[in-house]
Amino acid sequence: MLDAGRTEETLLEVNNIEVIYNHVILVLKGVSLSVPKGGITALLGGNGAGKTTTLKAISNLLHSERGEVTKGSINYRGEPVADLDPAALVKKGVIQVMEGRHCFEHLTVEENLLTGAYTRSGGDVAADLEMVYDYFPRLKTRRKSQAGYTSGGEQQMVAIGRALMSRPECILLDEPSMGLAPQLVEEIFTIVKDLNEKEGNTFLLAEQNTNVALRFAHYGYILESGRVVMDGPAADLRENPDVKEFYLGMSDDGRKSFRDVRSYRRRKRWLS
Amino acid sequence: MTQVPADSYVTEDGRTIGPTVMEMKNITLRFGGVKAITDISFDIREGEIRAIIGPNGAGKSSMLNVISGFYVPQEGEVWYKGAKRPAMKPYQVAQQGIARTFQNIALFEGMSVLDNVMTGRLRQMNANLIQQALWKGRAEKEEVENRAFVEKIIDFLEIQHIRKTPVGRLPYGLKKRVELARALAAEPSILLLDEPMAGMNVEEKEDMSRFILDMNDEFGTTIALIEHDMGVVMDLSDRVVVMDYGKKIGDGTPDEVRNNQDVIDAYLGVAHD
Amino acid sequence: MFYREAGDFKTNYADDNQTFPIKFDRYRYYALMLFAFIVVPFLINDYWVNAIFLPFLIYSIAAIGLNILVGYCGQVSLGTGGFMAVGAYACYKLMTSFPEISIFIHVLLAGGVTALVGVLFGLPSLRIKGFYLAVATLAAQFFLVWLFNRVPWFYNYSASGQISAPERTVFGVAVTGPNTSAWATYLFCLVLLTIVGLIARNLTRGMQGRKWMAIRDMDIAAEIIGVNPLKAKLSAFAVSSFFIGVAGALYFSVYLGAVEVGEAFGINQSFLVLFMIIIGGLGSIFGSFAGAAFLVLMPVLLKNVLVGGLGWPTDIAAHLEFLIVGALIIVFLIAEPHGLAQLWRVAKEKLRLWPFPH
Amino acid sequence: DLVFPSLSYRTGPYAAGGIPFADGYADYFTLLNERDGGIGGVPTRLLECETGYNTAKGVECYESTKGEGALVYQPLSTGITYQLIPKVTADGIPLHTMGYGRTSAANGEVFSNVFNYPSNYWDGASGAINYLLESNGGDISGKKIALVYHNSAYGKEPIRTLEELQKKHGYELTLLPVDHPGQEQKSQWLQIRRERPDFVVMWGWGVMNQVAIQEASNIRFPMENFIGVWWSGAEHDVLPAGDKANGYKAVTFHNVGRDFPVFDDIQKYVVDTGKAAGAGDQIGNVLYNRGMYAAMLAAEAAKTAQEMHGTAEITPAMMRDGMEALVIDEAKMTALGMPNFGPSFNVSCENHGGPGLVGMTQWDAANQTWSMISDFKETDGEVIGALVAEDSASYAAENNIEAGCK
Amino acid sequence: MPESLLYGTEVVLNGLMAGVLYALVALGFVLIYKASGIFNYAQGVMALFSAATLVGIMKGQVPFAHLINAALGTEIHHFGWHVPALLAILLTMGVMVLLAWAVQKFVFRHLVNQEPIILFMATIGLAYFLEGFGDLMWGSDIKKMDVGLPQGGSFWIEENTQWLGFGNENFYGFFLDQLDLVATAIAAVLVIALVLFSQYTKQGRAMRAVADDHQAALSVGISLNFIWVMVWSVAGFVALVAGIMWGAKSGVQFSLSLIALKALPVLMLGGFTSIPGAIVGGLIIGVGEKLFEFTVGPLVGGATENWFAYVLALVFLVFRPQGLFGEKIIERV
Ligand SMILES: Nc1ncnc2c1ncn2[C@@H]1O[C@H](COP(=O)(O)OP(=O)(O)OP(=O)(O)O)[C@@H](O)[C@H]1O
Ligand SMILES: Nc1ncnc2c1ncn2[C@@H]1O[C@H](COP(=O)(O)OP(=O)(O)OP(=O)(O)O)[C@@H](O)[C@H]1O
Ligand SMILES: CC(C)C[C@H](N)C(=O)O
Ligand SMILES: [Mg+2]
Ligand SMILES: [Mg+2]
Repeated sequence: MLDAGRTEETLLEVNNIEVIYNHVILVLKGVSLSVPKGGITALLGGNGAGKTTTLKAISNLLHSERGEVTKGSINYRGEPVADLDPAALVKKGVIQVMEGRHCFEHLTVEENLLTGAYTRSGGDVAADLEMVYDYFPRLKTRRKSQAGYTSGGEQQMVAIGRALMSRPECILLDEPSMGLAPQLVEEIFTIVKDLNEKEGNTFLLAEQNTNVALRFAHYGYILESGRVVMDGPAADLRENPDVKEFYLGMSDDGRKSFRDVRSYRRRKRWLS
Repeated sequence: MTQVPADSYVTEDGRTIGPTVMEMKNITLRFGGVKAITDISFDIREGEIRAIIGPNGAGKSSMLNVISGFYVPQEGEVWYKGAKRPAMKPYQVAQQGIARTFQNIALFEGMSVLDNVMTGRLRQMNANLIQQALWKGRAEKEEVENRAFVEKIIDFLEIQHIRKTPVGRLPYGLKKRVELARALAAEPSILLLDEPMAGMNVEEKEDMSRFILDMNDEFGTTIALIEHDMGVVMDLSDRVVVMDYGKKIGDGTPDEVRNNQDVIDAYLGVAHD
Repeated sequence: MFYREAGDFKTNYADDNQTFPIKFDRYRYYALMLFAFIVVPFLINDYWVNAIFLPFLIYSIAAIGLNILVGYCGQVSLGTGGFMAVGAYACYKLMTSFPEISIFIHVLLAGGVTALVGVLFGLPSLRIKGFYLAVATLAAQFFLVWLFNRVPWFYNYSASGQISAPERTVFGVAVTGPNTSAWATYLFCLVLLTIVGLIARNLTRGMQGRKWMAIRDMDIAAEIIGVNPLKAKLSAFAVSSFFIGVAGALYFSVYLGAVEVGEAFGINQSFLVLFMIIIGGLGSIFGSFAGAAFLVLMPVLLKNVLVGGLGWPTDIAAHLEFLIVGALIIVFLIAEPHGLAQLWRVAKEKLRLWPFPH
Repeated sequence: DLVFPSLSYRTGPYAAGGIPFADGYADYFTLLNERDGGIGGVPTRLLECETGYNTAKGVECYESTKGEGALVYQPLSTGITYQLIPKVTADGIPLHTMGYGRTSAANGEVFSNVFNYPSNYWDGASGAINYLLESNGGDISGKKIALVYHNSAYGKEPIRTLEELQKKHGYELTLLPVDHPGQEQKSQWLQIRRERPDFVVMWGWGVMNQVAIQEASNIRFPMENFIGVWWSGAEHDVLPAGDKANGYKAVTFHNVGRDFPVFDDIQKYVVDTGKAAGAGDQIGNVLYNRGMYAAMLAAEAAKTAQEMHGTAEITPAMMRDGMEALVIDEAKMTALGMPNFGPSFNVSCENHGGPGLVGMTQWDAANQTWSMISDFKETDGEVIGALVAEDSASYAAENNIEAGCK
Repeated sequence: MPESLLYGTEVVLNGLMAGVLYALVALGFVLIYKASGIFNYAQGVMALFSAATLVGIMKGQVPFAHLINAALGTEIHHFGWHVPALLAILLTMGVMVLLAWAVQKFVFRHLVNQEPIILFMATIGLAYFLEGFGDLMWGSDIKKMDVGLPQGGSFWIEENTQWLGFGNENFYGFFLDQLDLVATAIAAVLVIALVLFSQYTKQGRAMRAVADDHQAALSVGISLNFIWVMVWSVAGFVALVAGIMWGAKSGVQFSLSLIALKALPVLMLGGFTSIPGAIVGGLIIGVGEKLFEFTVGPLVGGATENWFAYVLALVFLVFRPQGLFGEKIIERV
């Protein structure tokens, strides 16, 4: 267990935002969060709760999905960022790792990583590349392969590595654990922790894997149908009985078996 | 108690596992220089839940692709229902009753949930073009009958409320469910699931598990499943194949696999509870 | 609330499968059909028919055809002009070889011939995809036009290579040739359009349509879940070409009366029909109508406003017309990339929620 | 007022030719209004409608203008002509396709409402051959002639005639089609360079003309032996090739240049008063002259009709009669300020095609002018007459038309 | 050498030259496709527009003169100055950059992340717009393009290859157009420069990234707007080069925009995403169609070039669906 955020300073603040897709579909109904500088903040919630939407609203990727923030405000270091384009945000140090990998299929793994350094004007790109390869040795062996042909997990590594290449201050991670082998999940979260501790990066991560997320995060928000229903320090959330039951799958006597689950929620025959 | 045939057995929880329905024999698959699968053999028995696990890039998805005929291995044979399967197009494989879901969701984004699930009924609907053009006779009848079937699946998977929503708009988890619905709608004899629970929280995983088990239970559908959540794998599966770098490094019941040192080194990291 | 579905319950799946599941839509549709069949024929004159209705009806048929291929099956084709030419020339040969048979049959047969040719040129679609396929279909476009221009048999060895439609009748009323009446040609095309529209609707709401859309959205996945891509693509080519052939036959015989292949069925025609379906909405029958209406009416309207209304010189008006149509295409795409049909759907969704914004 | 629609094309691939023709057509009617107060006291009204050389738009233009009492159509496109023939016949409006369109429409017994005087394509082809005969001492047997033509109905028109004449004069004929638009003609001209035909005849329109002349100069084909039809012989066709186009020839059925009194009037009444259709700098250009000439023939026919029917407000049917009774002679032309601008001729019910006199013009690159080098001369009426009879008979048969004069 | 072989060689040589000219147009398509996945239908119109602008600037034509005169009743046409060719080319480049900026600002910025066919349609809208705009600006009459490029068959080559005929009177030496030779040189330079740019520079890499996935490119901080302005500017430059070459042959006028149709089979054959592919494709198409017209053309009545190029490309594609050098189409599930 880590100390809660190092500073009290708020790096990123989301105030009561509302998001509408396609002019008609209201998805976020007033979400507020604050991400302390140097902390790892987790955004939890079921499918369709609006985690991805929240992250995209912050990184301003919503426009390209025909979504818009209709109410509320988003501040980064106290300045409103709603009008910046994603590229400008990256320059300011906010980068998002998108859900579902989104690699550049036709570029090689290495070229993918290099695009991450696009906004940087100085610094030692080669050294950072080595750093990423250190974190993900598997990528090194596949550096010349087209990203489109790498396995799901490899693509996830590429996406995270690519974001690291921009030397961001604040990283928005959307489901980093999805599709990764358990070992790797641990590894990636360890990397997140390392970066957080050593480099002082701030993280906001959307996760389904509540278990891991709450182990590594300092603070958590739980989102349900577009609203924050609960928030608190990660340690508190872990002890919350509802969280335990619905997000961690724990009953009073340890983990339930997935096989047993159905016995008490079992429905009647579903096909007659 | 019914008689259990010689080549079958009954599990602890009372399900009958039948003889081998599908057998992979010495499969090797290469992509240029990359060896995705190296000389792997394993079998799937009727009615069992067979898991395939392994680190990222081990070749699990490729293996499913071989089964569904999308990749043609350079070496090796696929035996299905006791006969060697000849070279086949993927759609022919599907017509034999093998349905699947995909790791990177492969739904038809422009269609509604209902239409997506209805595509699962391909095998059952055979009206010809003229009948369909006139919406008469067989076409209309089939449409209504199969719709009824599909509605039951929709009900079962609890996706009634999004029936008419275009799939493109759905969040990830629901998409996964729709994909499962599409596969179930085919009433397959073998169901291949590629990471059906990726990106879900525990509650949703529980639901998914329940669906899978029910499916297996009610119809005796054989299921082959890739999953990274060891809890799920260990709880659900009857037998597990473990792959690493394209090679098979373990095969057996969950307990056997869990204690196999190679598997622990390559994949699990620590022995899983 | 002007528009709603609440209270409009279905008790069986057949009802839910209707073309217009919402009652309000259904009645509006019946009213429109009645109006089109019974009222319009009494109101129109030569100008309305020849400048607006015939092109609209005929292009709608072509647009529905192309929409099946592009919008539903995802196979982008730029061969429409060539296929329309096949329909036209087939119709011409049939009309002149079997003058006793009804033109109605000729038009349908011309569609059939076009379907065969379409399937032939659809074969490469099994290997070639996306824009590569689009460009490949241009091979059909150019080759067919060349063929009809080159082989005198197609134009009955006439001196100039033009074909002109002789007079043919339906139930004794002339629908081709010089002595047609406005209402007759209008009704003839309207009947065909109605048939085409119904067939298209039936095909696209059933299994066949789902197969096409599956191929469109993700062909590999479709194949893996059991869609035979060969059959699906070729059937789309066949059905689409059938409609386009019918449109071509009408375009030649009823609308223009005489055509020269390179001019009437050139590549511009291919593009025009493609514009219609994209502006109207890919994968939407309604969109095909909307797109055809837009691109037929827009230029006429602009021309009337600019030249007739404002009295500008025709060349400036023509240039402005290009400029405005171009700008409008872009504006529409930005407003709604999925076409007029989607714009309409969103409007309906809003109406349904009215007066609440969400 | 008297309504004269002008189906013009000022846009699209053939705009370069369409613009000067439309300007000439328009300016002449403006001149009549400004100078004479119209025709027979009734002002004329020009209804311009842009077709873009597109047949479907042509139909739209026809339908939208015919209701306004349009007297005569001049669509400047063979494609649109073919479409309008049945329509004008049914509507009783005359169609004048001067030097283009359906050649066999010269037979007025079959094509009651279509006129193509003073000359048609087959006259043009025959005129070109006659010119070659003349300049080669009456014998071109064994000579090689290549026809470079626009691969469309229009371009194919001369083929039959040239083939018939081939039988008669014994030359060799090579056919070289060029597809629309004709940007790329390397193959055709390499073949010409290889086969070294003695003469090249061209049936082109639009960019095809410029490219052909450019390519001919590139392979240094002697320009004197290169003859275009009248649609391939305007200033803009030769200008891009610069000096190397010097000596290129084109047949014509009217005079060129701006030395005619009528142009001074146009300058004075139309251009200087700011009423010109174009910039006013096209006067004297070949296609401008042709447009103006077409307008003049229409106006004269209208006058004839007014006299015949004793009314100034004529209908399209009267206009048709006027056209059928049109007489153009030198005296009339001189009075109109166009001495020797075109041939003298009479139209009759049997002959809607005029006398088919064809002259020859040549390009002088140094002075940038076209000039006539051979007067209007007879063409091979015998061959052409037979072809016209044959083609019009088949049209009559196809469309159940009973040939004859009313 | 036998005559037919000589002529065949000549046809091949000229086919190569024609191919280079096609490739020049195709290059513009490739650039934009590579950088944004947009199939830019407006490329042909851009060539026309740039050429007309160049001529207009050189002649000191007043833009929109016709419109102004019609609206205000004035009679202005020319400024009365002549701009030297080189300066005019630079100015035209400026106009093309402006155009690129406008295209990005008013069109594609709003269409990020849309399907390819929608983007394609937008370029069609753009083509219409630009066509009308260009005509309004410079008039639709035909203009002579004269930037001092040599034209006509090269005497030198002709004289120095005549001996190949070994006394054959009918052989006059090979015919090669000087303009084509210039075009070849320019195309070679362009292709090399562009390949280096796209393969080995940061911007080049970013450009390819944008083509793959708009959203992902945005998410790593690549400014789509900048990339697009840049690429459309380069494409505008390529269009200008093509416009000059083709304009010199045929004058500047509407049909110039139709050269796009000659470039499409080239693209298809070479691969939409490959710069060298454009050249190789162009050469194959050029030679193929000329040879076919030379050998088979006479048997079937000629004018085969329009369709033959497409059919040739089609046949190639059946064996290589991504074209000769195109990026492999990734098919995975
Ligand atoms: N482009 C879009 N158009 C319309 N609706 C959308 C769009 N994207 C998302 N939505 C809707 O917004 C809601 C929230 O989706 P979001 O992707 O933010 O959920 P999420 O919490 O990230 O879920 P998951 O864990 O499954 O990724 C969902 O109901 C979804 O249907
Ligand atoms: N079509 C292909 N072309 C080239 N290489 C491929 C292709 N498909 C898979 N591979 C490679 O084969 C290896 C196995 O990939 P596969 O997708 O089967 O892995 P996986 O076990 O499913 O991994 P994950 O758990 O990450 O999904 C990977 O290294 C991948 O890059
Ligand atoms: C009318 C003329 C200008 C020639 C033109 N090419 C035609 O269509 O006939
Ligand atoms: Mg999400
Ligand atoms: Mg996988």
